[in-house]
Amino acid sequence: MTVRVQQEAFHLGAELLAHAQPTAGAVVSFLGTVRDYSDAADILAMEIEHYPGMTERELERVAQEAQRRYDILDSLIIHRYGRLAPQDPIVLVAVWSLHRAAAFDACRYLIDVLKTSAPFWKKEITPAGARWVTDCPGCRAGTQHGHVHPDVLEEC
Amino acid sequence: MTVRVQQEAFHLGAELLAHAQPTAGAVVSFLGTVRDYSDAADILAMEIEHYPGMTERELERVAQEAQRRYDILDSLIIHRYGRLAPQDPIVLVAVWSLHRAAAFDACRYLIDVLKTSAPFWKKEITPAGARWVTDCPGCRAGTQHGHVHPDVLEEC
Amino acid sequence: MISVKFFASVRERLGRANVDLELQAGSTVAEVLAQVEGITGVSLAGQHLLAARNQVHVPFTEPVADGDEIAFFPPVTGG
Amino acid sequence: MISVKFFASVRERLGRANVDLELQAGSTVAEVLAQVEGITGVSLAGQHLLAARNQVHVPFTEPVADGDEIAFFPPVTGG
Repeated sequence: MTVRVQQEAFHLGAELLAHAQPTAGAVVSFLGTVRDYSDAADILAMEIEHYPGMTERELERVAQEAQRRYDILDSLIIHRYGRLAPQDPIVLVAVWSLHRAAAFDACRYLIDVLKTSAPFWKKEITPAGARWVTDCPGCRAGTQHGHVHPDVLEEC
Repeated sequence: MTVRVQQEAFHLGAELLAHAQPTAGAVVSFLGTVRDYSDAADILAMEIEHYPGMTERELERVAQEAQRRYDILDSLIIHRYGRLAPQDPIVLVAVWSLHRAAAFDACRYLIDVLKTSAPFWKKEITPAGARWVTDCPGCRAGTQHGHVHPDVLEEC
Repeated sequence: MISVKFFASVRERLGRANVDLELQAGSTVAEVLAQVEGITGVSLAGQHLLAARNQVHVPFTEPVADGDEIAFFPPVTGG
Repeated sequence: MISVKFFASVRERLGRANVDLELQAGSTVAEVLAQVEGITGVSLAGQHLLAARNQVHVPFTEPVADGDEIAFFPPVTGG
């Protein structure tokens, strides 16, 4: 189980090699990248702020929870912060298991939960200026793992 | 949409880079590798036989079906044949999409359907001799996408 | 004339990878298999067999036409 | 003394990343937020806010103890 929060770019292939599990028959990975546009505005850059300390704790918590829920051998989470360009990798989640079902389920669980609980905030830099991404996945109906926010002051 | 059936090894990272989709925000990949053991016997090598011609057709058919069913930008399937060693990559399925749900769903669909319809056969080489892998996923209850075999002469 | 191909354990059991057959009028895939068993002297009864006609999965009730490529093989185990 | 941290749009709105406060006896997270609004003169009413106590998500009814690190931030948007 490895969790990394870093400014530097990472390379999916190199990371999967470095964390290879000899006994695993399946690896499922999710790579999230910066998109070129959002709501019809070009994205020039993406700035990601995080809460140092809490971010690592939260990612470790969800990684442990995935290990408890699913029959997996290992997991890897890398999430970047700082200023990123379109097409840059933002987040990598990879899961190793003997059989594919557990790896698919755990990988999806990790990215879903991470997105609603790990303290990262994205700001899009567009030609019209900078704006915080305000999308709250947990507030939308149909989120697979429910709304993990423990409380809100006002309705979103 | 790319389908490749080959004897040579491939490198996950290089393949994902080579097929990168600038507008995609999500990439989900599945990598299947040769395991070290099976039913308590060590695996020294794995020999994969295929049906040249039909294999490519069948993989292209499932790739097109995934494109039709899910909101994805592109997909990549690479499957090897010939003699492989433990930990060697066997199969790579990767799917690019704007949002992660479609990529997860399509990737899982592709590997599930491929396993029950693409004409590949595995033979395990163990210290006790060679034996065909006889597992028929479609004959087991609970296969996600049902039993695609059109007919059988005898019950499995 | 039709071309019949065998793969994996079916190929090994029959001791050959293919055979060319004269097509009997009105034949189905099941009848092609019976011809193969007659020629090779090997019974495939009790085997879980799949069939393809011109590289597409088909049921054993599928009619066969002259020039077809028919294949018999066990359940696939790729991926 | 407690340390209060702000992130993202909350940090920008308040014009600061943190503030140290004297803890009032029996305070909850909600009361810490009210103290912050009093000190900064900025109302956060109508904002969708989340809170953490010692780097763990908590509800606004969570009691606060001396020496705690409390944080306020908008819904997270990582991944």
